[in-house]
Amino acid sequence: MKIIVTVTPKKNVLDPQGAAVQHALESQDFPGLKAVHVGKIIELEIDEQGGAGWEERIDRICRDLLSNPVIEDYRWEKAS
Amino acid sequence: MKIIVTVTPKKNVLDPQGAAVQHALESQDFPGLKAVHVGKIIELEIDEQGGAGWEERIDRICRDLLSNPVIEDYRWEKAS
Amino acid sequence: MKVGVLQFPGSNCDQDSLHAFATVLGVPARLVWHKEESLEGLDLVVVPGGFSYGDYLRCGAIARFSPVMKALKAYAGAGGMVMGICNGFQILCEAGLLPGALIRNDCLEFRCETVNLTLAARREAWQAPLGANPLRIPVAHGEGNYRIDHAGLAELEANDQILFRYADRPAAIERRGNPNGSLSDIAGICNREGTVIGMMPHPERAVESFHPSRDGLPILQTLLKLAGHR
Amino acid sequence: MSSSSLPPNPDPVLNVSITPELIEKHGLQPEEYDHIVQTLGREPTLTELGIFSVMWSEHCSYKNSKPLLKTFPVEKKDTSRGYGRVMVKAGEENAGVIDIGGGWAICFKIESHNHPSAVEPFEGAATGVGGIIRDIFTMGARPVLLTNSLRFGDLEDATVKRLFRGVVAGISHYGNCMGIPTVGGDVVFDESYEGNPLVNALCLGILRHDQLQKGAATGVGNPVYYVGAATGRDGLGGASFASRELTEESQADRPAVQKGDPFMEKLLLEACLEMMAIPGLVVGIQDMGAAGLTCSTCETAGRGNAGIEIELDEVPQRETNMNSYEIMLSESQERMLVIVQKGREKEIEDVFAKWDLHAAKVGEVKEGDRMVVKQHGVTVADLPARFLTDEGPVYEREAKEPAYLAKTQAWKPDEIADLTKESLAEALPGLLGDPSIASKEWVYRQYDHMVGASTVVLPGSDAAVCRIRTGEGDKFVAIANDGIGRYCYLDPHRGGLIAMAECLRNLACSGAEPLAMTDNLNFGNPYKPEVFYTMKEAVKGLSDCCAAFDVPVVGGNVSLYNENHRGAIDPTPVISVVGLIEKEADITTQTVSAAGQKLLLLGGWPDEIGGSQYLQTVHSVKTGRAPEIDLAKEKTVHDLVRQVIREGRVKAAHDLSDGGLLVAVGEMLFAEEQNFGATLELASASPARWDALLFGESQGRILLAVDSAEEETVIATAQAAGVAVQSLGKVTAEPILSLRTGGSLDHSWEVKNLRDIWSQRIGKAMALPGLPS
Ligand SMILES: Nc1ncnc2c1ncn2[C@@H]1O[C@H](COP(=O)(O)OP(=O)(O)O)[C@@H](O)[C@H]1O
Ligand SMILES: [Mg+2]
Repeated sequence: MKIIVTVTPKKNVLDPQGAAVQHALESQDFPGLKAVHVGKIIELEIDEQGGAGWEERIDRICRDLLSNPVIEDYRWEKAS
Repeated sequence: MKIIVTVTPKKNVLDPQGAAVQHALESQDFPGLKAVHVGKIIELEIDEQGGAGWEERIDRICRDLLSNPVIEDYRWEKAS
Repeated sequence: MKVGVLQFPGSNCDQDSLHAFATVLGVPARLVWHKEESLEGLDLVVVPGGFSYGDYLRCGAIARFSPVMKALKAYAGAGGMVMGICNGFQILCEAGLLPGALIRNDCLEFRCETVNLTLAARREAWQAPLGANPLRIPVAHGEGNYRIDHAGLAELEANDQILFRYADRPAAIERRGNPNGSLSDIAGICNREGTVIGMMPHPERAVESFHPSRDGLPILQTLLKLAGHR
Repeated sequence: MSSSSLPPNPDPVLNVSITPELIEKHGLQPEEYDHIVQTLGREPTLTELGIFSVMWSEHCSYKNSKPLLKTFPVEKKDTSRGYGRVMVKAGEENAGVIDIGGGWAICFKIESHNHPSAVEPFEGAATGVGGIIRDIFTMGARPVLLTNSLRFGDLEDATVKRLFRGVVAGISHYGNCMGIPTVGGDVVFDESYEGNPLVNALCLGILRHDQLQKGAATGVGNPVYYVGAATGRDGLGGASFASRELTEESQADRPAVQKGDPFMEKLLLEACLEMMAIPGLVVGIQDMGAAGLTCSTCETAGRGNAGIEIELDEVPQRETNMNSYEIMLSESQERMLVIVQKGREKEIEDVFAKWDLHAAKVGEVKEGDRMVVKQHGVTVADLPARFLTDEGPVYEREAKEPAYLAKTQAWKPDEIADLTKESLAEALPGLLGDPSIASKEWVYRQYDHMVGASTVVLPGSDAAVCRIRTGEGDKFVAIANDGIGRYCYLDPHRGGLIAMAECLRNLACSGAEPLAMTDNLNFGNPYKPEVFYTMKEAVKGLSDCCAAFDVPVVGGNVSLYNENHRGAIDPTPVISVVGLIEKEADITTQTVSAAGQKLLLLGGWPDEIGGSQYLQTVHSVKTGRAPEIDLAKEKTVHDLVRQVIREGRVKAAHDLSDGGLLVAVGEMLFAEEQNFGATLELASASPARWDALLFGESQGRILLAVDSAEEETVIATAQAAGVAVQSLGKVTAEPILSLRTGGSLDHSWEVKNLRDIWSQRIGKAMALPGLPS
């Protein structure tokens, strides 16, 4: 099973990378851009039999390790 | 409209970030992990009216700016 | 008095910190391997700079789970003195021993230069030895941009927890004082009690005759003094 | 010799017969192949052909440069100061080692990663740094500093900016993460490097004499270990790739770049040093650089005069189903081969377990002289090791003087007008703002140049100086990098002489006594006689200068086929000399420190304009003859400068190089936190041409700043040594640089303006839209 965790900067936290990409796109004549955010994606390949409570375990590692709740939000999904 | 671009290391390219996360998860007793890959995600918010050829334009910036085709793959989708 | 300098895989300022305490200041000091589980007998624990675990996920994120970190939490919880420098500051934030987080420098580049710092806290232990002068201390980091929410910042200010701020450079040089875009020019903070400290600049690189300054000495000496008063 | 053919390879793909196309694809000449068949007594297998292709590539065999390299002096004659003896000579091991006295030694080497950086600047430059670091710690040394020499095309070009940004970020990433300070280097921008940047990285390490390690496999039965990162299909054929011209088609080779992992290398470094500190455990150690497993196995066997046998199934692998060809040629980074004492396997395994690294026993040292490689128990390669390492082809290529030289050397200064008040006013800021002269702070502020807390002179002065802690007092090493392609293009022999002389001059200015040199020869395709001519002449220049100064060459690297659509790059030997400063008090930098200090010019008034940066920047011509150089005079000036420094009379010293006198004076006024001014009295010079005086690059000139009380003594000392000395004027607190020429050229510049141009030129060009700089 493949889990895709997405970690993005929180709305009110400065996102220098997003700003840089936005400027770069604008200077390359990419019109209509309203905002850019840069985050991380972590793909986990795990053995099929996740066992009971595996969803909470994913949540826990997202909170504890994969994201920093002070500055980041996360979401995850099972890949198709 | 929101476009989500995902950039991941090419299949055969070393992924030290993925390896580090995998190692950390394993040492935290997260069993059944087969592989971990870490990539980047870039969320673009653009004005609804993309205009003709906007899909090619997205492809172009993915190739030229957002990813490094030598070592990375990219994919993009319209967010729901 | 005994100083311990933590050593994670990828730490690279561990030897410099050890040298500053053991050789320059002549205080007994030793390295503490990240797999050690006790910090007993230490009066001051330094979490040094470097790239723990390559900083591959987020700076300090993985180091936080090292066995020694459990011991560090207990140690800090009991009022022990802890100093995190650069990557060490990042680790302390990740571990929740200090509030806030450090993100990419706003210029998106690594910055190594000597900055001017002012002592921002009114804390007496620091005021007396450091005074008002700007201190010249080297920085070297890619992610030193301190971030915290409004309430958190207000709390830091209310409790006099902002220890150091980046100050302006001399007019002759066209260079901004704040090297990373840090919120409110914050360069270093402490917990309420003043026992856990984190700073991005490297005081251990400003202790010898040929260093850019010797302004790191009073900082390290103040730490030792605070550790002694425990 | 066994002439029976090998069993079929476990991977059927590899069981093809060797065709002329395959031979050509592997970069081998038909005669070379015939020689292989004759020696083996049979056709090689495809795996073996791959092994030959990398071992006999330019990169590993130096087949087109060996005869030239043989001309370098490799030993220091005068070691009467108690240091400087060459303990490991160039070519003997992975890097040369020099005694610095007190039982300590240094070990350093430079290496290029030009072609990988052209393809993928970040990873190319990063792995270049990683590779040279391994070369140093494989000798038992702890790496303590890095430098780099970079050459790019025109900074206004978007591709050049992308390459420049990527290369600097890659170097910064790797060095910073390793915790080794990058303390110096040089950067030159010139159209000739367009599309073919030069990225040369240097590492220096320190060791006690008893810590020296050798890369030899000895002791039959001793186990052979593979340590570090797992092997993947990285950079397959990279070593042979580096030896071919960078053509359009190599764009398609793109996935062939390797990616580095500095965190892994940091662990590998610490684990290796810990292992090597265990007495008697390590018999031999060799890093896996270009051609990884291939090169390390046959070189250790070759040096040890022994055989070696490995089983590829034991090699840690990152990818599945790798065949013997892929494993043997992989360029995965952060790996080493270690031969340890039989029976002490547990000791090495424990060290690597502590650092969470692989330590896999992959084979052992054998009787005889064969390098035998097995996979799944089947022999896939069986070759005489020394045949691979020592008996590769060597060619003396044809040399022919390039036709353009007759024209450029015939150039006369009267083709351009001398300075007017207006052109002078513009010329100085123009030169200070030329990216090749402008401050490189944008580069070095991205490098952690202070980690280690031992950098005494930071980047930005003539030479970097680092403290070495020996436990019994400190020692100070100074290092500088130089190499002006422009001079070598205009006069390759003088260009070689000047590269070396300028580097030595930089060391003299810092107060250092030179110890030894390492060089990286960056040239075009050696099969072009004109290219080979420039290489031959430049090497002769380097070699002559080394001999004159008794500075041996202890190692280096050759990078050929540096070409772009217009042809070869400017011939660019990049050299670096390391020196020693005995006392901290003698360490000298290039910036003045107080108003009232006097400026003295040693070596006489500059009077040549040919080949100068001035001609290139202001008149847009790269022509004329490179300046003359007199080695004896040069040496007298260096010795004098060191003498007055040791006598404590010098506040600052700076050599005249790119941009000449006014640029050098300007740079001396840009102090760390303050701008000084100066008043220069030049009326007495009454030169034939003012441009030659103010911007010419005559060699052997050094500027000193001294307290006014010392001025007379220093002048007298210079005169006694037979060195021409001119009193130029004095340093002022008011930041204005004024020129008094006794005529119409009098002019003043605001130093703050000059400094802003100089310090911001590169940063402005490289600024990212919308981001603070
Ligand atoms: N690539 C680089 N990396 C680090 N430092 C550099 C680099 N390029 C230049 N520098 C530093 O900038 C200063 C000026 O360089 P350069 O103009 O080449 O000096 P010089 O003319 O004296 O040889 C030196 O201190 C040098 O070490
Ligand atoms: Mg110089």
